[in-house]
Order: sequence, then structure tokens, then C-alpha cells
Amino acid sequence: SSKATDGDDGGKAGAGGVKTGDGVTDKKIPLGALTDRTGVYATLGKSVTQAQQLYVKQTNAAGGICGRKLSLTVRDHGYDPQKAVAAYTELEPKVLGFAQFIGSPFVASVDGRIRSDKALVIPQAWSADLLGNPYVRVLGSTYDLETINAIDFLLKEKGLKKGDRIGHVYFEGDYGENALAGSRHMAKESGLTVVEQKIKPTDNDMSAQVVALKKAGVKAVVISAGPRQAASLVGVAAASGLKVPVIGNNSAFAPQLLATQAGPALEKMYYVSTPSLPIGDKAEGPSKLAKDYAAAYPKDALDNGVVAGWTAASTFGEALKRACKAKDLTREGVGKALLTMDSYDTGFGAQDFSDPQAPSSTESVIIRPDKGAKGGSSVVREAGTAAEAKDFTPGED
Amino acid sequence: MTAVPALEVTGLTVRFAGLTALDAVDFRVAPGTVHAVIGPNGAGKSTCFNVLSGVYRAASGSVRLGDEELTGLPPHRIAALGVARTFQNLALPPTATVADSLLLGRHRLTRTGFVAAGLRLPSALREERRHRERVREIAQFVGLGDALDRPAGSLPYGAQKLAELARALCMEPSLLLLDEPVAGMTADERRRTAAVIAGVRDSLGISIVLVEHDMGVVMRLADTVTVLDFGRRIADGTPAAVQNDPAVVRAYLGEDAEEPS
Amino acid sequence: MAGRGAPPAKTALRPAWPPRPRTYLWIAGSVLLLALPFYLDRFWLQAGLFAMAAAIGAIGINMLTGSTGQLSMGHAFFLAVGAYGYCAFAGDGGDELTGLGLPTAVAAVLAVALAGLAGGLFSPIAGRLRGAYLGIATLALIFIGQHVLFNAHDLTGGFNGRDVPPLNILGFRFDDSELVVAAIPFGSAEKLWYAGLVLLAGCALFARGVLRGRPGRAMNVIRDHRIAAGVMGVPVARYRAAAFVLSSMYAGLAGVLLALVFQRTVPDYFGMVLSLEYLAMIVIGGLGSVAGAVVGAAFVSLLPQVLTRYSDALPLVAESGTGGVAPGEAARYLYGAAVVAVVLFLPGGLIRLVTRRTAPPKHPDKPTPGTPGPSGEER
Amino acid sequence: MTTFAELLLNGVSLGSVYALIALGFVVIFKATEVVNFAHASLLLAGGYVTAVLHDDIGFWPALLAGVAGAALVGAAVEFLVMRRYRGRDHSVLAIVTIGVDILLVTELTRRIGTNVLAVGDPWGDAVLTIGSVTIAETRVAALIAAGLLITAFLLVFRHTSWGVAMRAAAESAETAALMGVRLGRVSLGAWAVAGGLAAVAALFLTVFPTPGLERSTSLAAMKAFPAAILGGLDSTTGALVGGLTVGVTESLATGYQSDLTFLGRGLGDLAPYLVMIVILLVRPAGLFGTKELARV
Amino acid sequence: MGGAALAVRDLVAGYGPVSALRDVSIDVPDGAVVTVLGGNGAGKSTLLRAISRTLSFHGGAMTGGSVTLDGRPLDGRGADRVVAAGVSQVPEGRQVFARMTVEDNLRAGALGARGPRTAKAAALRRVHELFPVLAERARQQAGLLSGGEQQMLAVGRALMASPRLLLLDEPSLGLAPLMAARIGDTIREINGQGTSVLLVEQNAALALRLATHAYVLEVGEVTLSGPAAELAASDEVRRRYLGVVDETAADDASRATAAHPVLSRWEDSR
Ligand SMILES: Nc1ncnc2c1ncn2[C@@H]1O[C@H](COP(=O)(O)OP(=O)(O)OP(=O)(O)O)[C@@H](O)[C@H]1O
Ligand SMILES: Nc1ncnc2c1ncn2[C@@H]1O[C@H](COP(=O)(O)OP(=O)(O)OP(=O)(O)O)[C@@H](O)[C@H]1O
Ligand SMILES: [Mg+2]
Ligand SMILES: [Mg+2]
Repeated sequence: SSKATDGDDGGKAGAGGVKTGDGVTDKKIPLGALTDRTGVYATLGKSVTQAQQLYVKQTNAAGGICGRKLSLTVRDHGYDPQKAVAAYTELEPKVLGFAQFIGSPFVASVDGRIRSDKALVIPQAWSADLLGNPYVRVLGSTYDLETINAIDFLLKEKGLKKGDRIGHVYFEGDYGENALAGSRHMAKESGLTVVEQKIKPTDNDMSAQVVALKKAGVKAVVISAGPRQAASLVGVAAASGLKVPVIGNNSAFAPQLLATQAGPALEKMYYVSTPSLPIGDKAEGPSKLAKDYAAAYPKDALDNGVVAGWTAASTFGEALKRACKAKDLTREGVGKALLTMDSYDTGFGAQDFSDPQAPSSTESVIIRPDKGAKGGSSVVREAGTAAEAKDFTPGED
Repeated sequence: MTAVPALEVTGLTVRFAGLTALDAVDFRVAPGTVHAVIGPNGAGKSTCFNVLSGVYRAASGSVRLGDEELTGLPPHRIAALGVARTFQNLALPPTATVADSLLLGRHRLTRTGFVAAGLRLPSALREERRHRERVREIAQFVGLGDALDRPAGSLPYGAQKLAELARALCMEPSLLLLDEPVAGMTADERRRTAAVIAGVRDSLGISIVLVEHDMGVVMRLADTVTVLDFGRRIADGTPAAVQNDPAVVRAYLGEDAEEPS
Repeated sequence: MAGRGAPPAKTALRPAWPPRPRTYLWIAGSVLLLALPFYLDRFWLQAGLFAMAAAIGAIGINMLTGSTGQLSMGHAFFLAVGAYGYCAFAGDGGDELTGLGLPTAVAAVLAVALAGLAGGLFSPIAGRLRGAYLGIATLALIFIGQHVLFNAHDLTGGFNGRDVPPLNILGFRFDDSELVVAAIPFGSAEKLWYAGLVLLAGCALFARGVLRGRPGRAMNVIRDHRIAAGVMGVPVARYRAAAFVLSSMYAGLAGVLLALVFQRTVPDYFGMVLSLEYLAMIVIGGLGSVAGAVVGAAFVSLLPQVLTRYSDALPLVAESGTGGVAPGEAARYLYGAAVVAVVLFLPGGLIRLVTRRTAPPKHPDKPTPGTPGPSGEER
Repeated sequence: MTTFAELLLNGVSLGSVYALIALGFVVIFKATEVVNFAHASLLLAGGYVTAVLHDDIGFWPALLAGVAGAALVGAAVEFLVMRRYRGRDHSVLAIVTIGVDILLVTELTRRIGTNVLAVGDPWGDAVLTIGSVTIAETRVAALIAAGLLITAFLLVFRHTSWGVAMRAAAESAETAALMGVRLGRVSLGAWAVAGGLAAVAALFLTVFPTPGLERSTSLAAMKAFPAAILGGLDSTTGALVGGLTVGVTESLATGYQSDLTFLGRGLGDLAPYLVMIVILLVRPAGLFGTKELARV
Repeated sequence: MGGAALAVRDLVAGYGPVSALRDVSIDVPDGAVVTVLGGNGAGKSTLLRAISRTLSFHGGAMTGGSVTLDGRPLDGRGADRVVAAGVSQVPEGRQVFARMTVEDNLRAGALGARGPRTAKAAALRRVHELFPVLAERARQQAGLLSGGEQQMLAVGRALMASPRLLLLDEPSLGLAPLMAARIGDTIREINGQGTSVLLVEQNAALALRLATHAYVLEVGEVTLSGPAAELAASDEVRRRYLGVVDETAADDASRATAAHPVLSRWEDSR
């Protein structure tokens, strides 16, 4: 039968004396993307996927990597665990690694298999729960770090003081609860009290939460939820006289919001803490990507999903290039190559992959919604790491 | 077969929001006799059956079968005591085959539980076989022998009435309650059904309570008759006596009552 | 919901010899199923396993909804009880989550029992409700379940779920530890495949026996005419409860099997969509019939995976960025359309296709219009 | 105290939106005894039409167009799908609506894509301040709209034969036909009306305090399930009362979640279901629903 | 409100494989009362269903023949159109809307009627004086009425439409003698006002007294027809439908039991 073991298909020497395997041939390097185009994270999924397809197109146009063309096989799991696991099972034998994997619960559910398959996975989620698996590499700072940096910004520049109460509105699930770990840590460190408000992705109206926060007398609010919830929160707060700064994680903003009712309020009192420069930034990395993406997908919005997708793809690309130099295009080879990238700049901020247990960065950029700027946001504080973040090991609170 | 107990109804009263459907009704059914309960529409006959079979709770009064008190028992407990009934408005699952409906009548006489049925234990298969035979026997007795495999819903109205009678017989009752068994039948179908009922009484010797508007059938079958009107008992006695009771004529039969045969 | 009453078990009495052509079909099918692991790759085996688990669950809900007429949209809850129950009973507490560290086989049995218990506890509530009201009430179980799964961290592991200890029967471990059979490497999928087959066959036969026997007839009459059921001597409340317990145990078993296939349970899975899918399975397959449940389960759980796998090749799929239809979306369209089409044009369910051909002409097909469902009046 | 008042008010106003959605369920259930899982997609459809048109033709015309559009979609669903079903089992039809929902939602979300569409309503983020409590004007509008629509329906059902025709058709198609009821027309009407209602509800789901219409807007329909049920699936009044109950419950459970931590946080959308269960235990057919009768 | 003439020609109808009616031809002249007698399964209800176009609801269909009202074809139309044409039916087995109030059941009956509100009010008044219990129970759920009361409701409901042709499927089903007699009078009265009536009735005595013309249907075919009086005189009808027998009830019953296989007792050997 076709399944009979013909020995390990890895480790054959291919063209240019490069060790290949795991689907890599002399012609192509197959990569996988497990995305969500029809589920709750469809918005993110679309941008990320298109950005990565753009990267692949460009790289191949420029002759590919190691004389081989990249191919990206996309599977849409619609945020359904069964489909996600099925898609991983389908692609894993065919691809060298995964440039995208949306939905950290699903990454978690195949965690064990990733360890034994040894394929590099770059998840599109920044939860510290993803750390600890040498083959799952979180690109950029995790939510907890991001939140620490966010609150640090509030303390340093928005007049938040020791003893104040801050509200934290967060999603049920890894994202929100990991961010909460950050704010708890920060509260401990700098004598704040956190007023927690857990919500679900289906809650779109933050009125009740605002009432509760007002009652608690918070001086600032952190929101670790989706763009809708952020917009609603800010809008209601502004309208009902809770005039305090609100700051969100990178997933809590989408430029599309500026066109809505909440737009003005957002510009006035909302900030976002992100692991990388916003797509609208003047730096040549962002501006080039923005230009190319807009050219390739004129109809679609420029958001930070584009950045996330692109940086993930280009990181994978860089690892491949280095692996090629080391004449080892196997999964092990890529893994080793990645560990050598201790200060790789995707054009959106420097990343350090040398520690397999840690996120590739502890820095966050603070941006604010800005109708004027491309991608709807502009930087208010350059990349930096809060003192409290330095002695904080992500994933434990 | 254990001796058939007598049915003793005393002071039975049933109330619904705003109306008294049964008002202190008494009657007695001697073992092995056919007792008819007649009366105008809405007099409380079916309600009486509903109490006897545990579907309705009585406000007061008692129903004794032998030395068992029935009032307050849930329907399945009453059925377990050997009380079977038919319904005035058909109560046959239309998609189930007649055979299945009749087998359902055997429920109280069979034991097979989930496990036994699921594992198809020999005991279950044996039981199934024995009772299917009896079901066939009873179906033939009422004249539905060849309708066994048809979905009940596809039978004409009259045949469905017979199927209900058969289902009740399948419970091997000691007290049989029949609510308008010949409604919707032609004269000779009525006569045949009447004969079936008579046959049941004679060959099984069980007590039968009969609600029927066809005086012909009542006259032919009943040993004693109770007449209800507005929930109250207005007459009681032999068919002949009741039939000529002026109160009954006024309330129920009507002056120019000409009844078939 | 209404269903076809159990057909007369005359078939059960028919002499087993000589076998009918149908019997040969069965044999051929079984042989094929047994051989598959030697040819299919992990994706297909896994898909098959999902389908088997779904089938077990579907048989369960079909006994509850199809045969007893108790509409349930809370089936996913009982699957969750089974899945997490197994983890909790079998877990060794290594991942600092509650775990009793029992032998996995025992844990599986206990998990199923636990699911049954959960069903039993809910049945008093169910006993008071009918039709759509019962359906939506069971929906509450989903929300309660999700809430617990997300919040009871040290039992469920919260949003990231918890690892599933591989099944281990008398030292034979159903995990990915390589085991080569006839030059075929046997991983968890291959091993579980056979476990799944055995379980499914067992469950199907058991359910069939129940539905065609005395309990089945009682359940059907409860669906079709509650009052008559009581008068015929059926203890209605007890039977409704029993149906709930039994169907929950099936769900529990399905949950255990799913957990073993997933190798990790995550709360997101046990949501409302899953419950509705189970309803879809039995309607699409054929209400009240075991075979129907199995067919429906295969249809509902395989179709999306197949569609996703070949999504690139689907019709009307456009290059991304052109604003056209993305593969995933195309798959959704086809899935939705299939559900509608099957239910509309095969009112009796997919199983009708089969029975029409191979059913002995003896007992005629029931008239097409179904009986009034639980929402329909009980005269 | 003012917190409580504010939460209560917020709950009531939110509830009025749920009531509108629930009313959609009720209308369809009344006429066909089908639990309509496709209602979510009708919401999306109505909202979408309004959102894309308001720039060109102004808000009110756009809203009308949205209502008409959703009504059309509803009617189409009935005519193209529901009507084709020959069986008599209502719960089976519920499954059909699931399939329909998948189709419509996929199509609409594909069109909406990653956008968040504003509907250009006149109220903006203005709020009314009563004493120390504030309430969004949009929500006041919602409250009024719900009140008016539901009263309208009560009157229609009472004073026209439409309501009778609906219930007759739902209870027994054959007998209704014998009464001269045009089954097709009745259920077509019901679906169209439900669509229109959905569009109105969609409006209030997408205006302030929510940023606008986007792919997950339809999920709100889930919250109308407990509303419709605890009110009584076939009762207009029930829809209103149920909607308000759910709204208030949700609002209070959220506002006081810090005091309810022992139950775990995020009770927001669980609480309504718990309330529903309790009510159903006391009144198995909801607060105003028609009881099942036990008579043989 | 005049009557209408119904003509059924060579009607063939059945339920899937089951054939229920074969070449049945029946005439109901304008303003006449015509009755159809027949045993169980003869096809009487099927006939009425075919006329009112409701066979499809039972998985049946009309496969041949024609049905015309005043010369205009009724077949090929929906049930609602038939009602609109002025035909209303009392279906077999009552079929009241159990969960609706008595009041609403009667309103439902008037749905098909074209007349002005006043006409409906009048119809309602007539129904109420005919069956006072329906007025008393106006607000009660119809399903809670007694069997006979439901039958009254079914008849009353049909009258609400003030039809030109009335189809009655066993209107006296489950009615006490007094009430059955009253139904008879009612039919005569309505007919007196011009409504044509097609009456399917097991109480043949009553039916034949009301009808001017009668048909006997047996297993799907018309076996006898003619003026009601003549049929009433024929032995066949007397024996089978009027139940006139020479023997006394008693030995008739005994004869019948003898004819029947006696049911042996079930001795419980477990
Ligand atoms: N569950 C109930 N709720 C309210 N009223 C009821 C209920 N059951 C019966 N009734 C009323 O009680 C009275 C007696 O009903 P019942 O069915 O006993 O009459 P009946 O003697 O059987 O009449 P029929 O000969 O027409 O069947 C009727 O007026 C009926 O309306
Ligand atoms: N829904 C159905 N499906 C299949 N066969 C049916 C169906 N309804 C009636 N039949 C068959 O059609 C034939 C005529 O039935 P029909 O009900 O017209 O008889 P009927 O004269 O009305 O009898 P009754 O006097 O008992 O009402 C019978 O053989 C019956 O079995
Ligand atoms: Mg009665
Ligand atoms: Mg008939």
C-alpha cells in the first residue's frame, strides 16, 4: 500500500547539495497557512493571508529562496476546532512549516504533535500560553508584556498614579486573560487596583461595563478585546462622561472604526499598544508594504493584520535563507537557522529568536487612531520596554 | 386469570375552571357485566372515564376497583391494575403500524427493559414472539387480522376505532372502558362491533363500562345503565327502565326518538 | 420530532439462513472498513473517526429527539461532560489539573456514566417542557457548559483545554508510539480506527434493539400521544428520563472518542453549532432510525472537511484579493445548500434512499407526511 | 443606587432591541410553528442594505429600503425553500432554516468583508441625561420603536383575521385550507414581516453604542432566543416582556459581575438563560404562551 | 345566498399505491340534499377530500375524472379557491383547532366567507342559537370541549362561511340523539335557504330522511343510487345501513358471537 514505510523521506541531499525533506523539492518549498476566513477571526485572517500571499508572490518574482519557489497552501478552518485539527493533519505531511496558524486554542490542541513533527509554526496570536514549545515561535511581544507597556505609558504620560484604580475589560479566553496577567503584574508593581470586566466576543455593547467602571471610579481603562468592543467602550465612555484614557492591545483596533460614530471619540481618548510599527508609519518598511499591499488588494483595508502576516512570512523567509546557507532545508535546519536570528529587523521592529522559550521581543509601540495617517494610526511613543516588563517572565502571574 | 373485581364509584366530583363536569356521581359495576353510561353531550361521560383511567384528578369522591382505590393513582399504575380504555377521539399514532400499537398494549404484561432489548437477550426474543402471537389472535378476533402491518393512519375511521378496541384488549384488562366504540360505523358494522364486545364479555368474563350514543347498541349490550346530565346522575337501572324514564327522554333521547333496530 | 415508528420486528424472527443479498453487502462493507487503515492517510482516518464519534452521538440524540420526541439542542453539553470527564478521571494531575489517575478504560466507563448522570439530573426539567420550549431550554445547557469550561480552570484547563490521556487497554496504548503492522506504521489514528469501529457497531446494534423492542415502542408512543402512553401503562416520566439518560450516555461516549482523537479537548468545540449539527445529522439522515443517524453523521461531519480539503478546486472560487469567493466560503455555500436540499427533497432523510431499494416490500413505507412533532398538538 | 437605575435603564433599552428580534421569531412561529434559525441572517441582510444605501439616498429612505430588502429576502426564503417542504414536521423545517442561515450569512459576511459599516443614523452618539443617569438617544428610539411596533401587532392580531389565519395554518394546515386560508400567502406574509422587523432590529443593533454593522452583528440574534421563549413563543406581548427581561438581566449581571465573581465572571449572556429556565419551570409555555392542553 | 350544483364525473383517486375511488360519478343539483352511504373504507371521506382538494394533505391524489361547480371546474385549484367558490366542509373527525378558543375557531370558519361583516355577525348569531354551549364556552380552548361539543363546533364553523355547497362528513358523529336530530333540522333549514348539501352520514336513517337523492359507495365504487326514498326501501340498504333485522337483538348478538372466533383467555405463564 502507498502508506508502507519507505524509510525516512527527510534528509535527502537535493540540488545544490542542500539537505531537503518534508515536502521540499528542488523546485519548491511548500509552506502551510491555517487561517480563518469564515469564522470569528475572519477579519484578521483575511489581512494576514493576503499579506503572506503577497510576500510569496514577491519572493518568487525575485527568484525564490535557495533557487526554489515558495508555495503557500491555505486552509480555512473557520475557527472550528475540528476543521483546524483536520487541516493541520492534512497539511503537516506536505509542508515544511506553517507561516500562519490562527486560533491559539487550536495551536494548543496540536501542541503535542507539533513537538513531534518539529515543524516551525508562527501563530497569529500573542498569548504567552503559546510559549514553551520550541517549534511554536511567537513573533513580537506577548499580550501580557504588551499590556504592561501599555499601563507603563499611562503612568508615564497620562497621569495615572500609584493607588489609582484602572479598569480592564477583557475577552474570555487566552487573549484577554493573558493580557489580564500583565495588568495584574503591573498593578502589583506600581500599586494600582485592577477592576476586571470579563466579556465575550458576542458582546458588542459596552454600556453596562462603562456603568460598572464609572461606579468603581477608574482613572484609566485597558481593553483587551476586539475592535468593536473598543469602539463601543470608548464611545459610551465619552458620551456618558467617563473621560479617562483608554488603551487597548493590538487586536483591539481596526482602522475601519474611524469611519464610524465612534471615530472622533477614538481619536480623542484611545491608544493602542502594538508589538510592531503600524502599517501607516513613515519608516520605509511599513510604507513600502503599505504601497505594495494597496496595489495588490486595492479593495481591502490596511490594518495591522497585514503587518502581522507580512512579518511572519518574511521571518520564515529569512529563516529559510539562513537554512539554505547552512545547506539544510529540513525542519531541523529551519529550526536551527531561526535560533541564529537574534536581531532580525522585519522593517517593523527588531526581533530576537535566539531563546526558544521567549517571545521574539518585549517591546511595544504605542499608537493612536489617526484619520489622517495611512492605516488610520500614528505613533505616539516609539518602541520600548517598560522596566516592569524586564523582570517579568511571560506566561506566569 | 384472577377473579374480576367490582368497580365502585361513589360521590365522584370533578371541577374545571368555572364548571362542574361531574357532581357527586355514584354507580357500581358488578363483575363480568356491561354497564352503560349515557347522557347528552358534555354530560361528563368521558370525564368520568378520564378519572377512572387517571388522566384527570377528582376533586372529591372515590373510585374503588375491588379493594384498590384508583383516585390519585397515575395512569400507568391504574393500567397495571388491569384497567384498559379506548378514546373517543382516536389516540392511535398514525405512522406506527397497527401491530406496533397493539404490541404497545402488551406493555404492562411484558418485562423486556432497555438492556434486555438492546442486547437482544433470548428472554426478550421469546417474550416478543409469544406476545406477537397473542396480538395476531386478538387482531383476528376484532377483524383486523390483515391490517396488522399497515400504518394506523391509513385505515378508515371505523377501522381505527376497532384498532383502539384491539389495543385495549391487548392489555388483557379486567375492566374495559369503551368511549363510543361504534361511532362512525354503518349499522351492520355497529352490529358486528357490538357482537365483538359481547364476545369479549362472554369469553373473558371481564367488566365493561360503555359510553355510547347509539341506543340500539346500548340496549343490546348493557346489563345496567347510568344516565348523566350536566354531571349529575339523573337515572340508573336496567336499559328498559331507563329508556322509558321521562327525565331521560327529556334530557337525552328526545320525544320522537326513533333509534335503529 | 416525528420519526418512523420501529418497523415490525418480523425481520428479527426471519430464519438467519440462507442470508439475503443485504447480508453479503454488510460483509463486504465490514471488510472494507477493516482494511481502510492500511491505505488511507491520517487525514482521512481522522475524518473517519470524527464521523464515527459523531455517529455514536447522533444515534443517542436520535433516540431522544427522533424516537421520544424530546427536542434537544444541548447535546454538545453531554459530549463535553464525556470528554472532560474522561480527562478528569484518567488524568494523572501532571499538568496541575484535577485528575484521579484512574486506568483509562475505567475512566472512559465512568465518563459515560457521568454523562448519563448529567442527563438524568436534567430530565426533571425536561419532563415539564415540550417541543421548541424544551429545545431552547436545553440550549441553556450549552451556555452553562461553556461558562464552566472556561471558568473552572483547574478542572477543565480553561480556554486552552487539557490534554487527553491516550487510551490504554491492558497495556495496549492507543497513541502515536510507532507500531508497524504489515509494513504500515500504526499511529493513534490507525489504532483508534478499530476501537471506533467496535464502539460504533456495538452502539448501533444496541440502539437498534432498544428501538425495535418494547422500550422503543413505548418511546414512540410518548412522542406521538403522551396521554395514551400513560393509559397504556407506560410510566411516561420514567421513560422520558430513561431516554434522556441513554442519549446522554451515547453523547458521553462520543465525547470520549472525540477527545481521544483530538488528543486535547478545547471548550470552543462544545458550542451551540455542534449541538445544531447533531440535530442536522438526525434530520438529514432520517429521524428515529439508527441507520439514519449514522448516515446523517457521516454526511454532516465529513462534508465540511472534504469541502475544505478540496476547497481550492471548488467551483466559483476566485483568486484572493479579487473580492471573489474564497475557498472556505465556497465550502460553506455548498454545505448550506446540501443541508437544505437533502431535507427538502428527501423528507424521510438520506436513509430513505437506502431503504427504498433494499427494504423487503413486505411492510409498506409509511406515508410521507410526518406525524405532528413535539410542537404539534397531542390530541 | 444611580448605578442600579442606570443599569436598569440600560437593560430596558437593550431589551427593547431584543424584543424586536424576538417579535420576528414570534411572528414566524405563530404562522408556521417553525423555530427560525435564519433570523440572524435576516438581521444581517436588513442592516446591510440600510448601511450600503444611506450614503446615496439618505438615512430614512435607506432604512425603508433595508426593511423592504429584508422582507424580500424573508419572502424569498419562504417561497424558494420553506414552501417546497412537503412534510409536516416543524422541527425538521428548523433544520432547513439552519442551512438557509449558513448560506445567507456566508454571502452577506463575504460582502461585508472586514468592514464596519455605519448606517448614518440621525442620533449619533447623543445621550439623554435624566438626573444622574444617561441613556443613548438611539436606545430611546429603540424603546419607542419596539413599543409602537409591538402595539401595532397586538392590534392587528386582535382586529384583523390575519392572526387567526396564522394560528389556524400553524395548528393544522389541512383544516386551515378548508377554512379558505391561503397557506402559502400566510407564511409568505409572516416571513416578509419577520424580515422587515429584523431590519429594524438590525438598525438598533448597529447604531451607537455599537460601532456599526459587521459580520458578527447577527450573533445578537442568539440573545433573542431566551427572550422569545420566556415570553411565550406565540405571544406578541411575550416578545416584549421577554426582551426586556433578558435585557435587564444581562445588564445587571454585567454591571454587578464584580460582586458575583463566585459564579465566575462574564455571566452576561448566561444569566438570561438561567432566568429563562427558572421561568419555564414555573410556566412551561412561557409567560404568555398558549399552554399545551391535556384532554382526551 | 343561492346554492350551487356539484358534478363529479368518473373520479379516480388514491393514496400512493392504495386506490380509494374508481370512476365515481355523483351529482348534487342546485339546492338539493344528496347523501352518500358506505361502509368503512368505502371512500366517502376520500370523495369529499377530492372535492375540497385536500387529498394532498393525506399523501393522496386525484388521478382522473373531473369535479365541477356550476359547470366551472374545481379541480386544478387550491383548497382555498374551492372555499372561495362557496364550498365549505365539515371534515371527518372534527378537526377543531384545539389550541384556539371556541370563538377563534368560529372566526376561522368565517375566513373564507366573502360576505360583509354584518353577514358574518348574523351567521355567528345563528350558530350560537343553534349550539348555545358554543356561546357559553366562547373563551375556552376548543380542545377542551367534549367530543360532541367539538362536533357542534365543527359544524358551526362550517356554517360561518355561509356556503353555497356544504360538504358534511359524518356531522352526527358522537352526538346525542337529541343533538343529532337538531343537526338534521339544521341541515334541512340551511338547505331551505338554498344551500346545496352533500351529506356523508353513518346514521343512514337520518341521512335518508333528509336527502332527496342517495348513493351507495362500496370499496371505491358506486353500487347503488337513486331517489332517497327508493333506496330506503331496498333490502340491501335496509339491512346494511338502516340495520333493520328480523331477529331480536339478543339471538342476533349470540349468532354474531358464534360467527366470531371466541377470544381465548390469556393465561400468564411466565
Ligand atoms: N380539561 C378540561 N378543561 C375544561 N373543561 C373540560 C375539560 N374536560 C372536559 N371539560 C368540560 O366538561 C364537560 C364534560 O366533558 P365530557 O367530555 O365528559 O363530556 P361527555 O359526556 O364525554 O360528552 P360527549 O358525549 O360529547 O363526549 C364538557 O362541557 C367539557 O367542556
Ligand atoms: N392517508 C391514507 N393513506 C393511505 N390510504 C388511505 C388513507 N386514507 C384513507 N385511505 C384508504 O382509502 C380508502 C378509503 O378511505 P376513506 O377514509 O375514504 O373511507 P371512508 O368511507 O371515509 O371510511 P369511514 O366511513 O370509516 O370514514 C380506505 O381503504 C383507506 O384505507
Ligand atoms: Mg365524551
Ligand atoms: Mg370517512
